[in-house]
Amino acid sequence: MNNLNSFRKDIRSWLAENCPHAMRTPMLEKDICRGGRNPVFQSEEQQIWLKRMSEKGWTAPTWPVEYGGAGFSKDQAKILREELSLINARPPISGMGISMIGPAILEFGSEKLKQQHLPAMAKGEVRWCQGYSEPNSGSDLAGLQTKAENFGDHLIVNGQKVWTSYGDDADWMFCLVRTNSDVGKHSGISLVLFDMETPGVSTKPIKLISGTSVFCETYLDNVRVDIEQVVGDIDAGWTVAKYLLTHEREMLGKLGTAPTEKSVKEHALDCLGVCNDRLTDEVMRKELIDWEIDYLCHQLTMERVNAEIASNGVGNTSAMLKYYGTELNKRKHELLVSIHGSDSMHWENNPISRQWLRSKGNSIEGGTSEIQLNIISKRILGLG
Amino acid sequence: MNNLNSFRKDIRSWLAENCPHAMRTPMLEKDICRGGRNPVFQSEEQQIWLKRMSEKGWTAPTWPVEYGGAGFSKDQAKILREELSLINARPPISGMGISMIGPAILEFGSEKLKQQHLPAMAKGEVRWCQGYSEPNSGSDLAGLQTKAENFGDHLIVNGQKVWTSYGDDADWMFCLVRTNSDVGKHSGISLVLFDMETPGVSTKPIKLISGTSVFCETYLDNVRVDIEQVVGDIDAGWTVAKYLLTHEREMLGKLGTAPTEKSVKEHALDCLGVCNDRLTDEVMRKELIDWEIDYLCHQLTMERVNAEIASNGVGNTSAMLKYYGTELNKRKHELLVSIHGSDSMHWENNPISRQWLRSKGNSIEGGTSEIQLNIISKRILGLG
Amino acid sequence: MSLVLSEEETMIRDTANDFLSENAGPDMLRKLRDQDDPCGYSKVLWEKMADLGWPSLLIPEEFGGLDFSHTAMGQIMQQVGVHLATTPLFSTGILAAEVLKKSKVNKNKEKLLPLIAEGKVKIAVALEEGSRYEPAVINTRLDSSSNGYLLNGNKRNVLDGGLADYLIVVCRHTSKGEHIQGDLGFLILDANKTGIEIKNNMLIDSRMASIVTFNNVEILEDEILKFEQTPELILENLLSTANIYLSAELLGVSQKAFELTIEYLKTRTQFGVKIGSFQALQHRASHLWAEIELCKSIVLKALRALDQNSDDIAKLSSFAKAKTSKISEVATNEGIQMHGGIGMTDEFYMGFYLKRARVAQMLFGDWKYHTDQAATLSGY
Amino acid sequence: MSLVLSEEETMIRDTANDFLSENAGPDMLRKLRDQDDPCGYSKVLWEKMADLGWPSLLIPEEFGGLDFSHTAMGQIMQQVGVHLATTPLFSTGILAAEVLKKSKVNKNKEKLLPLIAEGKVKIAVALEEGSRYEPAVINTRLDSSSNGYLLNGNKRNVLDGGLADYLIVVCRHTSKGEHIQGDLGFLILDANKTGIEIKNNMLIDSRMASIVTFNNVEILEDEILKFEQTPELILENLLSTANIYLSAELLGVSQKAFELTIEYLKTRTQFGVKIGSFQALQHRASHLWAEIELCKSIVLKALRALDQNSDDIAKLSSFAKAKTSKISEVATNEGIQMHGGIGMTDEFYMGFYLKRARVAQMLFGDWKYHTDQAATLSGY
Repeated sequence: MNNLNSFRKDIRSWLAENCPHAMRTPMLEKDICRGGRNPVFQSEEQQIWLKRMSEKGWTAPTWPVEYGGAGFSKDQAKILREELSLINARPPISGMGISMIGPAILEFGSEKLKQQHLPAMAKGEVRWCQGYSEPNSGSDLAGLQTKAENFGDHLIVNGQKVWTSYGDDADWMFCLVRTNSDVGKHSGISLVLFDMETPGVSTKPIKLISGTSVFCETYLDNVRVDIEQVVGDIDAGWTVAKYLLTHEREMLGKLGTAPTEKSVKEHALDCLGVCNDRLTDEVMRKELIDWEIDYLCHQLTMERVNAEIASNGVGNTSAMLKYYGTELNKRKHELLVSIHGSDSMHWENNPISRQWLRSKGNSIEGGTSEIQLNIISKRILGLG
Repeated sequence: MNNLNSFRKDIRSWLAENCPHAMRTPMLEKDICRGGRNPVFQSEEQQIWLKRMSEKGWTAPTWPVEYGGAGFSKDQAKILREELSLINARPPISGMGISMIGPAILEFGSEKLKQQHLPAMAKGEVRWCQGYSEPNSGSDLAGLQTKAENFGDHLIVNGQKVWTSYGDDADWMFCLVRTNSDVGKHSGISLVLFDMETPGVSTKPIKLISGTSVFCETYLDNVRVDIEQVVGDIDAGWTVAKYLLTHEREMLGKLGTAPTEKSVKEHALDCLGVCNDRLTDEVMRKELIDWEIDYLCHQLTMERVNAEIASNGVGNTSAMLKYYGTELNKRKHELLVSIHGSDSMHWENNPISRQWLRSKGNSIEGGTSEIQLNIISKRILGLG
Repeated sequence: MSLVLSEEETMIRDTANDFLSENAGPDMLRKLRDQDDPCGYSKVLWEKMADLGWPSLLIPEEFGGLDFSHTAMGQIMQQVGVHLATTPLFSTGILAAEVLKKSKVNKNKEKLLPLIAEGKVKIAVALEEGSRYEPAVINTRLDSSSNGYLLNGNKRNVLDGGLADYLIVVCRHTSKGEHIQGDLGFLILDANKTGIEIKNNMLIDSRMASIVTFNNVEILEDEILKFEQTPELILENLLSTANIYLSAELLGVSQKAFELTIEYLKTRTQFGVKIGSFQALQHRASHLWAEIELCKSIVLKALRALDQNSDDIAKLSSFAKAKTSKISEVATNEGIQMHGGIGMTDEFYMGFYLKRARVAQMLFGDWKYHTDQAATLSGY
Repeated sequence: MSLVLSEEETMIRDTANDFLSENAGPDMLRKLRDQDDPCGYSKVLWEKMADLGWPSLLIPEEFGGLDFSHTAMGQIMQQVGVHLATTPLFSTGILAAEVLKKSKVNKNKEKLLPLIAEGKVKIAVALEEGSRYEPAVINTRLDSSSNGYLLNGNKRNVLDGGLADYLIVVCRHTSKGEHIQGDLGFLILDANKTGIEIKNNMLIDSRMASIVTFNNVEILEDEILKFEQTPELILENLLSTANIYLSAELLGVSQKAFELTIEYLKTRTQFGVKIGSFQALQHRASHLWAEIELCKSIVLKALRALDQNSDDIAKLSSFAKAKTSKISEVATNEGIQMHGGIGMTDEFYMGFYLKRARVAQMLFGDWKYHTDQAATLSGY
């Protein structure tokens, strides 16, 4: 315990010295640092912050030092998180590398893959994207048809992926492909990694109802993938995929739960009439408090579940947290739109309506709400 | 049109003279006249009212005169209904005879059955009950197992029915039985009629959560049924059953929509605080108006659907009206309980809580809400 | 009146459906939005509508109109919702027509009503002043001046304000002359008058609404509308009318969003079966279908009430708007969710219905506002 | 404190579950209800509970108690809900104990706390005066008289009033003497005192609540409870405490209703398959499961807040009561619906859970009341 206290002290003082003040201010979507081969830094501080943190291995604190991490224990990593949060430090690097495929490579990948990919990831030098969904396999992910023919030392991949986040800006893709069509649909899938500059890879942005195009369609036309870029065993990619999906669910369950610049309540008090310390729009007030109650209950449930996992190692709740969290986030944005009234109906320069439109996808991406409810029914309730 | 006007005038003056004043007052459950072999009249007026109405054939106005009806056209029957409603006249007789099996016999029964049963029904001299559900076939009604062996001139029936309303007070039962087990489950069912005093018929009341016992289990042990008491063709009872189910759904959809002694609003204004003409309990106010809106919309939908059926002869909405109407009625009783607060938690002499408990069955009896939603999905939306 | 459409009303509905199927729809709306200089409405469509006589439906015969019922016009608004037609029909052919119809005969009325009927003029109604809907808050002032009156104030959320030739402005007059009853006033103004500034905003559903500023606008006697009834009553009726028509539009939006969704449930395959075979989706669809049936009834009832000038127009209007607003949220949200990823794309149609549903709801008060109104008007 | 039960708390929960599985449950409750002279609680069970030391859990050691945490007692209340145990534990071991604990030492406190700990006395709290929950409305009056005080007034909905040996009465005193701070007063009275009339009502869940009338009851100095804090604060804390424990009970009710329903879904066959294979039911069950998980979290948080005497007890209490009340409605209503006909029978268990859920909700304010409270306490 004493060790951890001095550990915390060290971290605190290092952060005090090394975290630029500009990196301690609230962050908008555009301020997210995504790194990559051709990184775009919004400011010099952003670049410095990434450099300093990755040199310490603190961008991936629990990873072994030899793979670019800091080799922290869970308790140590928690202290780092707490201290970062204490000074409102921005994440030095975000994206699907450190948060998704990195941990999967660490768990399932060969030594060669670890050495090749992890340190660069931790430094934010490579930007990753995910090749999962296909036009005809969304909820039925395991029904994917992108085909990889095995030529011994390499695979040739053909097919189409969809909903590739930032596919047009990514350097590498981790991609589910079918390496065997003669077995059950879950048994012939492999997870492969390839450079987006490989010949035959092309992307096309998808315009969303919110007007943005963060997703792409990705076409794979005779893409050559070295056999060593298969994560885990060939044909055994579904295990890795499930690991990643659970991970993704956990992240999405937290959507909209991070403290934002302005709370729903502040929006409401600013926009709606107040009389005797009470909102005058009584119907709205009822809707708002219903949401607040569910929001707090969901926050506490995340806290409880994390505490239970930490103490008992049991955790079967990512589907529930994803389902409930994303539905709550949609409700939140409906409320914000309604609070802002006709102002929220403007199209231009209007984050309120854009975020509202974007939130509709929360209960679709990373497994629909319906899929989460199926998972709860079958795995937890034992129905079906 | 002029004919109808004078028709209306005649009815009005007859009613003015012949409907006892005590029969124009609001009615509680206990005041319902159910007739039967051993009728229990709450008052002399009740008996007189039944006698006068049935002598005119007005207890079953659209039935032919030879079967105890008045031979009215639809328009004429509507006028009678309107005039009765105008003076708040109570129904002279209620029950499953006139409302359920009567119309089915008229549609599907033999001449002999019509003569035997309809006039007595119209006079309220026989009280009927329904033998549909069985312990193992509720929602899956066509899965019924009560067996009727065919001996040419008679059937021998064995099995058990459940949820027989007023089974212990009824004189006759209309009952679905399996006459053929070798065909698809819908194809081997017959609808038979028998006297509840037939040897082998016994009933046992079921105590409900509301404390009442209006339903029975009915045991059928080698019950002999004359072959002439089969309604429609043998093995073709499912057609009759569906006809009756549609009919029942329509009735149940109207549950809680009839004007009652005291409206939800009156209950609310009497029990809750009011300030500046506005309920002070704002959350309750929101719940109440949500219900009022849906209630009016449902009322108008019944009106619209009836008008459409009258004008175009199309009607496919009984499942929807049953579903929505019963769910609304449950909401209404939840509201009433909440309005009356702790008073509604008393068990003795408390119609509020008893009716609330009883209402829970509305979305189960006559086909569950889930079955109605299945029907809508398949028959109307074409899903499945 | 019966809650069944008459033959004439049915014919109007079917004609509108046929016509708009060919001449409107989300694809055309997308094109309209993406053109170099988006103007928030389809000129071609508006001209064709005028040829069909739609802007003349509510105009009395003496002014060149067809003098049809609100129920008939309501059928068209419902189809406008189904096909996302984007024209000034609502602002001009319904709202402006209603106000002018009820005004006493004057020069402007005599000039404008026939022009509306021919589709040759576009008129916007300038009412709201805040971002939350509060129709009672009118601070736009009409003051007496040496040679007439001066108008000052700001209006927001003026639908079609940017394309309008004329504006109907609701204001408060500070000196009650013989010409204006009560406290409220209605003006009819040429949109190009000196002192009127109109700032356009594109809405999320690709229509236009404006912020209109009046800066010492000189108002002439002729421009003040006078009525047999009090202006308060005229305003109340205008709001009820607006909300009933918006309810019809929202019903149309819900119906089409639902229809698209059911089609998709019958087409899309996952796990080797059509997704419409999943019972959880079936039950949600069936429930939604029931809700839309309920919307149909309240909308028709409210339209009939308008035609009969019945006492409970305001109440029915709030009931209808609250119900159709809520259900249009459910129908479009479920539409996106059941379509999955494709529902989130601009290429598909559902987003357009989602957006129109929210704009139509927000105009003249959303379901939260009207739920409260409904409660008040019901005596709760 | 972490939102995970400690080993000790887990043990208490499991012990309570084991014990009540054998000694309570709907079958025993039905028997209790149907006996010739129903008294609204199980004497045998109450004695056994006392042997286990449950009524002593919240009593300080100096008065013979175990001085356990609220979180620990909350585990027991949750199991009380699971097994529908019917005893005066809530009124006596929780509410009365809390009030007496906080009172300054006097004869009654010294006598009664040890008796509570031993389970040898039953005490009811007389607070509410109307059928709607309005804790601020206290009209029961304590007036000064020649040789002390006189109490007059009516209390309703006094849980366990009919079986209580003592009553804690919340009143307003008309003359502020040195003994009573502020406007409110708390009295501890022998239930058999002259002038106290107690009328019993059986509740729908087969417990008893009473109407208690005070008619010129002579009150002695000793019977007036005095506190370090203001009586207003004592009352607020009492209400929060009551609602947090009721939330725990409601959580237990929901959990058991849900468990019974899931069991039934796995057992009942219709259309040749288990009804638990129908996706529409699966999704409703999964959603409900998620809601119950949320209830667990807020209940535990609120209990921990009580133990820490944290600032937001009142807010968390209203959040917890609003949420658990609502979900217990859903859980028991779905329980009936998914069981179909059998759910409607007195022979089966679900009705008992339905009834207990409503009574526990109605005590100290239903979800409508607490939703409003939650909004107020959250600054809305």
